[in-house]
Amino acid sequence: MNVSTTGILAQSLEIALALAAAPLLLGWVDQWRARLQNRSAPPITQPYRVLRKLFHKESVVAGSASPLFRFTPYVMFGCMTLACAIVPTISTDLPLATAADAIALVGLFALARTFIALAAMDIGTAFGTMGARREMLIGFLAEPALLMALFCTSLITHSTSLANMVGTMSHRHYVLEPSLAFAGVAFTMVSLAENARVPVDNPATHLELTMIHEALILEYSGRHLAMMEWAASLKLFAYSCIGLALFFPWGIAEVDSPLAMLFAVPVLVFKLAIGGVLLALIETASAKMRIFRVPEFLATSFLLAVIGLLVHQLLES
Amino acid sequence: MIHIDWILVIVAGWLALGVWALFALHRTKFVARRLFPLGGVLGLALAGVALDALFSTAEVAELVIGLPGLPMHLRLDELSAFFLLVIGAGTFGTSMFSAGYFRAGEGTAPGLLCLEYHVFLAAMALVTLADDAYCFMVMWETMALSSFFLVTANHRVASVRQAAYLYLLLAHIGAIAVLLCFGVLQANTGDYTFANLRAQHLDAVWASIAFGFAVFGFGAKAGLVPVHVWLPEAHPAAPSPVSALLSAVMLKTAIYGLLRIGFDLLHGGLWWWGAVLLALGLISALVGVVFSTVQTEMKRLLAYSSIENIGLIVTGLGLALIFRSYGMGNLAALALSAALVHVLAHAFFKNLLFLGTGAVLHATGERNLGKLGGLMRSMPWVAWLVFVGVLAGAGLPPLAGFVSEWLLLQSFLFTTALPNSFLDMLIPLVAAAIALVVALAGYAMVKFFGVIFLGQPREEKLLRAHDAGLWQRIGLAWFAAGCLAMGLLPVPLIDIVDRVTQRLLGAGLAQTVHANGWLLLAPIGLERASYGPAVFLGGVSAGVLLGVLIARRLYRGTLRRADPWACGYVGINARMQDTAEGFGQPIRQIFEPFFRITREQPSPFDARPHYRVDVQDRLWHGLYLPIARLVDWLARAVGRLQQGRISTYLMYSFVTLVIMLLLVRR
Amino acid sequence: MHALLNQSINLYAAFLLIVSFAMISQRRILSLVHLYTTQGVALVLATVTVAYLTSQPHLFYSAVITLALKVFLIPIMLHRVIDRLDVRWDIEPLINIPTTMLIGIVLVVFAFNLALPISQLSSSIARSTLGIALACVLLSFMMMIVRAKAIPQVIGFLAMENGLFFAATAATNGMPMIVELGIALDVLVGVLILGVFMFQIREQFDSLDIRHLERLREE
Amino acid sequence: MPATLPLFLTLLLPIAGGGVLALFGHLERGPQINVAFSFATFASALWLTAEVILGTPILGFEERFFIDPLNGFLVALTALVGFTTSLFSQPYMRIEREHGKMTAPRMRLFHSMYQLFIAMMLMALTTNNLGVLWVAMEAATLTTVLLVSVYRTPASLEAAWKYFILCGVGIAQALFGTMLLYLAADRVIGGGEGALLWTHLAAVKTQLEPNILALAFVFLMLGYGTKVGLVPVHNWLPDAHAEGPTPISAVLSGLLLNVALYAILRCKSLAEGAMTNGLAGRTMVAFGIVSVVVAAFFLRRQRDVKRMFAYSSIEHMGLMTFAFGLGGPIANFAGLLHMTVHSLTKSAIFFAVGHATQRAGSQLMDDIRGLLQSSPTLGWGLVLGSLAILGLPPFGVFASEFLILTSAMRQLPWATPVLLLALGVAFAAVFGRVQAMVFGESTQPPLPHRPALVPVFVHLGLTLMLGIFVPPFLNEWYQQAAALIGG
Repeated sequence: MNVSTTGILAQSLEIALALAAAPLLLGWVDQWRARLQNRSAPPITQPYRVLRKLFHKESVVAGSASPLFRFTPYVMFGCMTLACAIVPTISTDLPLATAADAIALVGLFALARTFIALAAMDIGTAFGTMGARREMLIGFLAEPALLMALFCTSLITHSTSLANMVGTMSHRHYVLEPSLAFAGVAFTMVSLAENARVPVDNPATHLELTMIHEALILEYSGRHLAMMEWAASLKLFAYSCIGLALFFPWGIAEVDSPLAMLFAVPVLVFKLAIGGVLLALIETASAKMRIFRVPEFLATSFLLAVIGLLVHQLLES
Repeated sequence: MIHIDWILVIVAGWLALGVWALFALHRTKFVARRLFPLGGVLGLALAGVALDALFSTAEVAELVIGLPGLPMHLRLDELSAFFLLVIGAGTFGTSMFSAGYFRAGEGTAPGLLCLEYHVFLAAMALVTLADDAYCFMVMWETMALSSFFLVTANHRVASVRQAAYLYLLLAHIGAIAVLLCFGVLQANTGDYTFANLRAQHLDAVWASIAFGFAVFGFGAKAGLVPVHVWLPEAHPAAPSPVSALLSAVMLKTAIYGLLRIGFDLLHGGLWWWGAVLLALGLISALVGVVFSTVQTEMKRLLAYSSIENIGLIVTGLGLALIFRSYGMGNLAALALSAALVHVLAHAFFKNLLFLGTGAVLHATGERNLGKLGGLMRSMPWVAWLVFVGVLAGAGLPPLAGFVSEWLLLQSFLFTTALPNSFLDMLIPLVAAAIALVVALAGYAMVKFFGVIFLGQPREEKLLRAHDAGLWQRIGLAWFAAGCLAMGLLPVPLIDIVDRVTQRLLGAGLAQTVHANGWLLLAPIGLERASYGPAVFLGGVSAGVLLGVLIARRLYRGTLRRADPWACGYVGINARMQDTAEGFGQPIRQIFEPFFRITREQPSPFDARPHYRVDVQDRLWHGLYLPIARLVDWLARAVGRLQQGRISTYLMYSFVTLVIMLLLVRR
Repeated sequence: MHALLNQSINLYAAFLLIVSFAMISQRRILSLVHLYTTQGVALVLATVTVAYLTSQPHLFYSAVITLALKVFLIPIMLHRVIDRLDVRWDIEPLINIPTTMLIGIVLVVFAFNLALPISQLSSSIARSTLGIALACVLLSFMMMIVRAKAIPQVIGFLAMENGLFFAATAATNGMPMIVELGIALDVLVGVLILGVFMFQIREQFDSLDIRHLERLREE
Repeated sequence: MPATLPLFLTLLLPIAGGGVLALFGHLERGPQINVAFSFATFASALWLTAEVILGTPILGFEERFFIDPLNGFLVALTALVGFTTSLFSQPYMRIEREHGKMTAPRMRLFHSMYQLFIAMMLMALTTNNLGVLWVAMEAATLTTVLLVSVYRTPASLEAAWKYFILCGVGIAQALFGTMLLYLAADRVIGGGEGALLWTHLAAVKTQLEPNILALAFVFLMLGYGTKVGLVPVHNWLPDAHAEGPTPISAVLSGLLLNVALYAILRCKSLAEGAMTNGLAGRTMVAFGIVSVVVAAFFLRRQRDVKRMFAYSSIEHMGLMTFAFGLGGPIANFAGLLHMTVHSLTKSAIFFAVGHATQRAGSQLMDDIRGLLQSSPTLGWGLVLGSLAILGLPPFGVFASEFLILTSAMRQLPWATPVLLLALGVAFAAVFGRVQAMVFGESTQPPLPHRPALVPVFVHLGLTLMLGIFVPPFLNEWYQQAAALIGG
């Protein structure tokens, strides 16, 4: 793998950006949700405050917790960081991107999911196992859906390496791709589920009948919880970036053009802002669905993605 | 001719160990601690020789034994070398584990068990070496027979007997089918050497018949749906090291058979053969994984997961056949590589998992998931080593399972070039199904690990569970290391597989892969797809490190141990955790049509309410029992011939005579 | 003279056939034995005639053996068995007699046109009787099938053997001597054993009705 | 002629043995005498076969007797199985006597008839005269009838009676066939004994009148087929096997059926020679398949262990008939090999079964349990024997089935699925039963005397050897014999 200085630069810039901006994005979304629901909105920096608070609190760990339990938050954090690192947000010239293509990215998310589910089972409370089960339930439907959504684009771009996919998408002169429409919708639905947003999950409640993600991290506190929260925000960031990069791939810098990167950052911020508002809009507009409905929801997205593939085979190849 | 001789020496060594054990029939300690490790070392040697043979030219040998005019021919080519590698590597760890596993007074005498075990190994090795139909069949059946005796080791238990019976029955019927396949291949030449069979270029019809017999025969051994029913019965019945070998190594000999006959002797063939394999593999994968998620017995869960993995492998073979039939060498090589890599990966992680269950079984005497839990505390060694296997089995990066899965999905992604539009339509669906299967496998694995090792111990005795001994740790560690190594260094793996694909398809991935150094796996080209597990792992660990640093840097509070929070609920106990049934419930609900579910619901006024759910295979009631009933019916019908009346018998004779005379007369 | 004797063979043959039919229709065991004896006599006469015409000494010997065996020894033994076990009447046969007769006639026709081509190939002087011999064999076979008691069955068996013997004489001027001797020996021993058996069966089942011999079956 | 002496001995010794044992068979030493004579016969048979291997086909006593590869190896086999069976019957009969099933006179009868039976088998094999062949077969029937009924129980009497009547009728048909053969030969060679000598007939078989031969073959096939136990004329076989003493079941399955099949083979090669339309072969194939299938389904419903293995004998005789019907060097070779291994394996199984039934005091399989636990060697003998007979390698039965099925696959494709089905059903039936008998727990008392298991393992060892290595001379022998059968 050929590593250029600009590449390293872009890579580190991206990681830094992700780490910094992820909580911000979360805050932005929450702010807008509040606005749309006519609540007085928290400041956009609210997630930062939460992190700071957690970092100053004492971490209480269940007596029966195994090393796996304490180790998991960092794994989550690491996985999500890598995810953000390999998704081309401001540049396609990323040394790390060659290490993991779209399939590996899905694998990465699956790895994180496995860890968090196991950690939740580790304590052996009713909530933990319930959360783990629900998480895996969502996972085994969301993963293939995500994969298929990505495949739609890789069939168009004849590549699964994210950098190339994004590069090709941004280059090709604009044509209407019905398959992409399907893929986009499917991807959005998956992202909602994966990031524990309404209508699949509601990060705001601790109602055991409905909660999924919260049940997983119920036993965490202090620094571990901080890591978890941060990882969650990174996940949201990564997903939004993938979506934007694949379906709205404009303004992302190409190889060896450091200047373009400077231009790319504001573009990204702009796109994320729009995306955040849209997300908030969706969350406000829709109601939380019963847990039994979730599989249907995800199955729909899975089918949409597959239909996207078929449509591509029929019309576009 | 050095390699094959060495291999024969090793095989002879195994047999010698077996015979030696006969003289130490009941000296458990000697047999376990001395003979099994020796066998394991021989296995390691076999792996080494095979690896070396893989990169050298084919060798042949002849034994004195065999049919008159047909001495047993042996041939060591890349294909057999690869599978010998699988056998050897699989044997080493299992034998080491067995050294710490077998105890006195469990069913068959240890010495006898040792004999059967090593005969089994020898037979498997010779199956892959066989170069004529007779030798192949003899070794094939010997393998089945010895493994039958291993499965039925604890024959005091009725269920074990039934399982073993079902196993041998299906194995034998499959073997007869394979035999008929050879009968077609030899095309009346009366010459059974593979060289001759290879030379016979059959017309499409006969070739398809042969292929059909082969698929049925080897499918019955590999556990393809619908002839998989023996597998989830036999594997739990056997002692754990045996189940490990059965599932991780023996099933692969069936894959070897499919490759040898389908690709080598029949030279690929028609595209729809590939489609058939694809369909069978996919169905098996789906059925296997869905059933494994709802199992409540740990070894059954793993057995079904074996069906799933075999399904994935066969899917790869099918795809390779399709590509080959359209003359797309490189894509065929890609698909075949995926399958072969999975063969190797599955051999390692499935061994690991089964041996793990063995350790748990010995420590707790409990095989029911509903009664296990929290073993991570009491047996950390087993837990952490098995954890590696679980990640690999779930097909997660950066471990072994993911490489093959990745290659398989890649090969599906680039099928658009196929001239057959029907397949073009089909294959995205197949890819989707594969993705689904892999995700479900993750579900099953999480259930497996979580329910056994995590949470609160569901029984008192689990607290006293002892960790694995040194021998067992060696065995487990070997496989865990293998999973890691294969996961992190896919390029050497591709080198190994490349030899086989070159032999079978005349194409391989080695050059393209080597173009991008040993870190990156880019089978078609860097711009199309690339995967660098080492870097991947580096990235993740760097992220973890970053996280740790940040925590150290920012964290002000302290760490305190306390009771679990659980939303403030205090009276929490182990019974409140999800049981295995509970964990599988969503899958049961979603895939209802797959199962034949019988429930016992408690009534609201029950004094001691209990809930039982029993999930069975529909095939069993839809296919096998009807067949049995039909046979019985026919038997009854036939029985009327023998009614004991002498006049009737004379009448038979008389009528037969008259009929024959009439026939001659005309 | 020769011509007359030639035709006499056919006469004996016809007589054999009639006897066979008579056996089928006969219910009384004692008269079955008589019929068997007369059959034996006819057989001897036929053999002697052939022997005389073809002047083959060994046929004379076999005629003598036949006389001893089938006219004296076996009938006497059968008589003694019947007296000892005193079975006089056979119970109703499994198929009623008229039907049996009809089937018998069909069989005769069948046997004739089966034997026709072969007898033309035969060089024997009595070849035309081959069909009759075959008919006798088949008839006694059928008799064995329809009879429900042990003794009639045995008699049927012996009658069948007679038919074979006659066929041998008629078609090929008799088998080689050694074979004839062997056959005679076997028949003798066989009859002895059968005799013993009947006593044993009688004492085990206190009846000679072979419908008692239906215990061994696929239930 | 050098080989006449051993031939003479081979024939005379058992007859003499029959005579001697008729006088002293009831003594305490009776069994030993029996063994001694059997061994002497075996030794002289070995001598004879040695002579044959060295020399060419031999004729003796004015061509009345002759040895060629086909009957040569059968003579050796017969003498061997006769010997081992006598070894087995020694303790077996002793135990029977202690159980009160045998009395002194019955012992005498048993021993002398056993010797005479062996004598008749050897006579039938070695004679050159088809008429004498018939006589010997009939005599063998008579002796075995007495042996089957030796217990004098109602069941054994019934079995013997059926055996006698059915085989008597069958053999009568064979006589008619022989006569027709004689008639046919009469026209070519001219009358006299020469016209029944197989060597002469074989020399002129192409000139024999096809119509007569066709008719003759029908009668011979059905006649001797009754003794082979081919469906639908098999009905005597299971009864006789199940109700007689086990040594007799062993020799019935191991020897009598073989010899009957041998008779058919002799006739077949004549018929094939005369008729060009391959009718004989087709007939045998048809009988073979029907027997295999029907027997397989019979196996499914058996309760009595000896009965079950009797049906398995029917199945295997059917398989051999099928093979010989196919004809051709490979199939014939396979058939001969199958003959050998089947009689070895099946007699071994009957030895094991015999002791197992004595142990359980019942022939019902539901009463026989956990042999491996109560007497391991017996259990292993039974399970290995059964696996061998079911055609699992490395035993010899597999080798022959391998050749039969593979050569049938291309010559008679439609037949192979049927055979596959039948073999599968047979396997399921037999193995399910055997497994239940062998494995699991047992609470049965030990036997009063040490069982004779040496014969079992000797036979199994030979079968094993034939499965993985056929000695060159034996192979040579089989090849020649296969060539003799032709087709």
